[in-house]
Amino acid sequence: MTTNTAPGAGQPAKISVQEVTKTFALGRETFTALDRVSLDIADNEFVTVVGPSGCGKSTLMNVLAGLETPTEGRALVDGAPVSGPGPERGVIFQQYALFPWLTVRKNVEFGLKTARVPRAERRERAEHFIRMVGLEQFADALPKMLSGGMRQRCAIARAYAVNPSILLMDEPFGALDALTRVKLQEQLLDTWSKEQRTVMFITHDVDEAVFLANRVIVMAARPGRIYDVIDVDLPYPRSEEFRLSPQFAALRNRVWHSVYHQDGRTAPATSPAPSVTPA
Amino acid sequence: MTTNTAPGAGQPAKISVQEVTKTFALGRETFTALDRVSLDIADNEFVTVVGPSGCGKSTLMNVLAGLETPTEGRALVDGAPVSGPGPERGVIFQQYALFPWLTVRKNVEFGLKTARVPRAERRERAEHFIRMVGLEQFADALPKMLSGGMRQRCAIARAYAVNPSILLMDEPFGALDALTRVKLQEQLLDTWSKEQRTVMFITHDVDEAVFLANRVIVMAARPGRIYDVIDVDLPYPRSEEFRLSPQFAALRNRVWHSVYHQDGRTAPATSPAPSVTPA
Amino acid sequence: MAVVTDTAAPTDTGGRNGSPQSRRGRPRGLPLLLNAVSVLLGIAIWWILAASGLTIPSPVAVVQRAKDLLADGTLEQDILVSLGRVLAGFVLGTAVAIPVGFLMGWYGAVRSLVEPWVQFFRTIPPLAIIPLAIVLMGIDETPKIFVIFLAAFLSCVISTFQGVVNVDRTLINAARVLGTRDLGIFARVVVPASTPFILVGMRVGLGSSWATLVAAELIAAQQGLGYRMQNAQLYYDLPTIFVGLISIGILGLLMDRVLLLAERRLTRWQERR
Amino acid sequence: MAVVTDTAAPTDTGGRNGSPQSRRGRPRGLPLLLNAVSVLLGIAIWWILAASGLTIPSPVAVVQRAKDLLADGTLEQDILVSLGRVLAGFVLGTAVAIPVGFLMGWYGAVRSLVEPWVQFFRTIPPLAIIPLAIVLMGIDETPKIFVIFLAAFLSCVISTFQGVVNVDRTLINAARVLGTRDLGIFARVVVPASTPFILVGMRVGLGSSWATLVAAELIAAQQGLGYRMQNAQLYYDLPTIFVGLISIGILGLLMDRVLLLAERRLTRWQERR
Amino acid sequence: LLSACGKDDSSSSGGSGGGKTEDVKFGYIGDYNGTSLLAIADDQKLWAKHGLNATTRVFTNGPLQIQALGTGDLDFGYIGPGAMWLPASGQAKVVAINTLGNADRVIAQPGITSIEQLKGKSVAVPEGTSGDMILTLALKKAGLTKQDLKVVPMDASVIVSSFSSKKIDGAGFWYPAIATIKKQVPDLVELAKNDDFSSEVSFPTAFVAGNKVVAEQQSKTQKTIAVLRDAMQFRTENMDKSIELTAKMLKIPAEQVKADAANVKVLSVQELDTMTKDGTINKWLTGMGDYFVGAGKLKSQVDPSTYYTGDLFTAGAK
Ligand SMILES: Nc1ncnc2c1ncn2[C@@H]1O[C@H](COP(=O)(O)OP(=O)(O)OP(=O)(O)O)[C@@H](O)[C@H]1O
Ligand SMILES: Nc1ncnc2c1ncn2[C@@H]1O[C@H](COP(=O)(O)OP(=O)(O)OP(=O)(O)O)[C@@H](O)[C@H]1O
Ligand SMILES: [Mg+2]
Ligand SMILES: [Mg+2]
Repeated sequence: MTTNTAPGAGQPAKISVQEVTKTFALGRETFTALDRVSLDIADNEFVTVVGPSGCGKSTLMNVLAGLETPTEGRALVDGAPVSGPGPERGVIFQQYALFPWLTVRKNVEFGLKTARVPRAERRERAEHFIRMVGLEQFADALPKMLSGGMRQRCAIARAYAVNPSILLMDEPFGALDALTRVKLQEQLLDTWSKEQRTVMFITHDVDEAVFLANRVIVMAARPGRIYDVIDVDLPYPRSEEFRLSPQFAALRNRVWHSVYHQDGRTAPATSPAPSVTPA
Repeated sequence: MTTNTAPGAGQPAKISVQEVTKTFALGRETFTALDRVSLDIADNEFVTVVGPSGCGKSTLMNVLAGLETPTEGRALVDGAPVSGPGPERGVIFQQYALFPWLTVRKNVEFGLKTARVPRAERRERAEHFIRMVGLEQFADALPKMLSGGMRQRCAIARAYAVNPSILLMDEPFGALDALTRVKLQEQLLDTWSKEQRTVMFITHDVDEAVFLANRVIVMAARPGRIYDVIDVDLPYPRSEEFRLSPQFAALRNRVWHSVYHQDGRTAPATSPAPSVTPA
Repeated sequence: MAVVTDTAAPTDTGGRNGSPQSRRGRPRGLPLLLNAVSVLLGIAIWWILAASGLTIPSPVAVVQRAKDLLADGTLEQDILVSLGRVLAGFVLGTAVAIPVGFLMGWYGAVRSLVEPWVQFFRTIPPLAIIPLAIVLMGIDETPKIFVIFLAAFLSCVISTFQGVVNVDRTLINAARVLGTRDLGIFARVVVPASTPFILVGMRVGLGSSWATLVAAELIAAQQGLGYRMQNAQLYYDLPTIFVGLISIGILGLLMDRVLLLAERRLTRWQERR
Repeated sequence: MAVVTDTAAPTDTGGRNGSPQSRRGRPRGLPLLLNAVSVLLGIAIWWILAASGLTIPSPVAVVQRAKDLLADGTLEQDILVSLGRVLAGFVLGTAVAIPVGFLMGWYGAVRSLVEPWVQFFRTIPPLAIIPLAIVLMGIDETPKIFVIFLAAFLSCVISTFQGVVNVDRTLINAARVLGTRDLGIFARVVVPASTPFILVGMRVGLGSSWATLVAAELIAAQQGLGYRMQNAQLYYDLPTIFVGLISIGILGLLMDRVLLLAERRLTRWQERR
Repeated sequence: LLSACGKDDSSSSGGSGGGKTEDVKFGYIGDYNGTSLLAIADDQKLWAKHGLNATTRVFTNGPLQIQALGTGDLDFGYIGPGAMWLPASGQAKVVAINTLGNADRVIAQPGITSIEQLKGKSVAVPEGTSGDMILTLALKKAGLTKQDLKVVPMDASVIVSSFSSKKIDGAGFWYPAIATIKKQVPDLVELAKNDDFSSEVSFPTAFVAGNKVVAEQQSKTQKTIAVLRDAMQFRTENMDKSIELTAKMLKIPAEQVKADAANVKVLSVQELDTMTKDGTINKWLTGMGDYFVGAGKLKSQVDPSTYYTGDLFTAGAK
């Protein structure tokens, strides 16, 4: 299996997943959540991951976050093997994982407090991100008082606040309405293009995957593996018009096709082998 | 405020929400999650609800489910005021709410056991719905071993299994990939049209809302209220081609517009007053 | 999604199913009223038992004795002394139990080393500890407080440990990806998340502390409720024993209320019934 | 998302942060080894204390006495009798505590009625209950088992109650919308969801049961570990007292292990560290 | 252990033997004083001889037995001198005096040679026991009161550890516990012993019966007294055997019982009869009563004849 190299193949990869296999015990059997997955992500790249439910997207993210140890293979970040989580890799969990005993504000400030950011600055930064996700009215509410989408936005603000150089986002906009979603997509792209950020963004929305990405990784299930990699060689900033452009539609269809017609478990029509797609 | 009556206005409504207001204490202030919401849903109607995050969709559903008592107004089901939950109203929660100590199978069987369905039939019915949501390989797995989308599918199977005449679904397909989602949408429509069912389906996906609904209810936030009601007078069964039809596109745009341009807090262009939309 | 602090009027409870929902909406006085009813009922049963010829003193005799003991200042003095001992032992015990329970829950090695002894000492009656305590600590306040400390510690540590073990791993992961290290996770995630468990431990520990008081005051006490009761036992002075028991019961109850209040404040964030 | 039962090889633990993750991956023998080390250490300290002139018997003397007591069957007999009492009291206490705790957590009225008395009796030393128990129940097995029952019940009920109060409301709602009524919710949601709390209660209650044994066997016991210890106290026969203490400790430890095993089985579903 | 004595009888004379066999429930404490007579009665089959079927139950102290007498769970029991105020206050009847305790001492740490030197020192005492009594007497003799010392009330078990670890300067205490302390503090000083006060107070141990038993079950009472008298006779004649039997019944080493017995003054039946008749025993009990009144356990002096049924005891002499 060759590596799915990043576009700028010359420079060393920011994130490098090397032949990672992850199995879980499922009763008496073992279940292969990731099967020899290899993937390089370049610095400042924006990668989206799509794939059917249960194909190992979250597992892959957890390996990169340092929360799961691969059964085989290894993950490197900045050339060093991942041995645990770190604040340079911000994570937005699929299940939000807000601290239920803290208010929205305190949740957002959590990482800043760990980083010993002085009180006033902490407050200010938290305020900024709370406003960004539109929760200013609920800054002092506890998570149990928030709606599903509001919880998710709080989790987003919390991850953004520590200003990580790598963002690992697991369906971060999944619970949001179209309006909020578009707003947050634009903000994300904005920050990403202005500051040096590497983003891995899991989604099940093909439009979103194409709209945001430099590259779309399509995963397949049973065993979890990379099935296709689709480059989105289109310039940023991407506006609403971009969504309506024919290139967008074409790419969207290609990704859709790749996700949708995996059933036969053969490689996608346009690529020669299951998880090998030359960049 | 007039009532948003169901299409078949002659017959008595299956579900009737009458001037329901729900406020929460938020620190010292009170927060109005629902502001005099009125809505009738006819028997065998499929209603989808869209609206910005935090506009009170889940709260409205909880009122109908009998899990929240309205601060003012009342909710009727089959003409009788809702005084608590009942198995005739199946609920799929936004946060899944699986029993973590039960396997997928046992979760799905939970309601059947309450209904004293004999063991063999229970097993069989659970099996059927587990297969429907594609979890047959994970029937004996615990919720903690499931991916986000798999948990959601398990919750769906659990609600379907008790065969309720009313289905209250809170973003039930939110965590699913496109493929699974489309499959489940079709299954849902199929069951709904074959059996006598009334469905209230919350989603933030405008396409989904239009694709599934007899009527799309658009809600607005602060205070949570019904902003617009859009009839989808198109025949079932709705196929993939329907998604590509111009009527679909038109309705989709109209809903999108209604959700997207609420910002000014005025009524939608096509309707005279905030939450009054004659059917 | 649960809504706990809803402002729904307490009247619209609705049928049968309304009950669990409306608990919070119930007028505040009712539980207190029921408390009072319950206490009065208990006193009535006691009175009947006493009147029916059992060898227990009647409430009147006990109240009379309490008055006497209050009049000459004995009871106040005893209460003060015992309260001091219990508070000292309990506070120390809890303060040590929480970090130890955390270390046991967090580091497998600590757990393996400490657990056998915690379990062992939990099964040993405080009376049996006293000789050792005296040998090591003399006959002043130290061994008395130590015995109470031990009782509180042993009740609380097991609970804290369990609480730590039960903390949702997702939350720990969330803190870790925000850069938080072990110490921060302990203070900022594990402690708040296991507060319900720690509070169970504290409440049980509080009970044990009071229950151990009598044993503790076997050690050369000059005053205190436990001492007074032992002394009364020698003289078969049942009214005084009852005064002691009731004083201990009431003090324990009051301290428990304080803990409950603390709990309510500390776990308001919980989605619970 | 947490993954608890991962099959990752125990070797790839990784640096500092690996520790909490790899707990489950650790070879099974290590904790047992550490347990053993800990016990040996404890015995060593005891030996040193004994050798340094404290009034405690040396391990050798205690082992010798244990042998003697085993040889004539006394110890076996005592263990059997005491174990029977503790088991009866503990099982009864727990069996009553769980439904009572549930009722207290579920129905505010029950709580208001019962709680003052639970709190009150928790603070009362078992020694003080004995006279009443004798008056009401005579001097046979009943009062002995009752005293142990009370200890187990009071420890367990508070924990169960707390567990019930802490059950996630979302899960209760999920059961209710599936048509489940109160009784079903109790058995199928509240009990499993509060298992961790109930088990804390049972473990603490087990400790209390054993610790109360000595008090219980004050009531005209003819045999049993507690009786033997008291009898030995008359003669200041410290080795026998130690044999009793250690037997109680070991039995308590073993029963606790059984509970722990049960817990592991019952709470395998939990996402925890 | 348990009711070995009762068992063999119940099978032989449970009603088949024609003679009416009565059941008797007897409590005792597991030391030489409390156990020896029962061990003898058991061994010599004295219960059966007098048509009784006895169940014996061991207790750890006197007051519990008095309570059990009150509830009818026991017919007879055994108490030490410290609990004598309970029958005096009407809670039970003394049916027989057993022995005189001779084990109490006032002890002090090495270097202290007289009671006077205890002034201002911390002296432990198990309140309301014979240890308390001997200290009180010793102080009185030396012209001191408890106020002159720092008296620390302590449980007996606590005194052993406190004295051994030199946390206290003195104690009103007893053998065999003092023997345990001696192992740690071999040169401890004995400042006073029972014999010093034999003229004023004695420390009798006694068998007691429930008020109802004495009043309503005369034949049972008589038979029991007869058993006790026979056993006393045997004990006076076979001291060594009595120690052996006691050790067997209590399942403890004979040396321990022997050490225990060394501090007991065993009284023969004849002596008891004489002393009952000439009022010596009433004098002892009055002396005890004085002490209890002084200690606040009794409100006022009680005439011993109201609770010591000496006539019943001597009636057994036939
Ligand atoms: N602890 C576990 N035990 C057993 N199997 C597990 C465990 N955790 C995850 N898995 C399995 O690994 C597979 C991949 O899970 P993962 O969460 O990575 O999926 P995903 O791609 O994120 O899916 P989704 O889009 O539904 O969130 C799933 O089939 C899941 O059942
Ligand atoms: N317990 C509570 N206390 C205070 N406010 C609450 C509580 N529960 C809900 N709310 C508020 O009510 C409003 C509506 O919440 P609801 O969950 O109904 O929104 P929603 O439309 O479902 O949003 P989403 O699409 O994000 O799930 C939100 O603003 C929320 O903050
Ligand atoms: Mg996932
Ligand atoms: Mg919602």
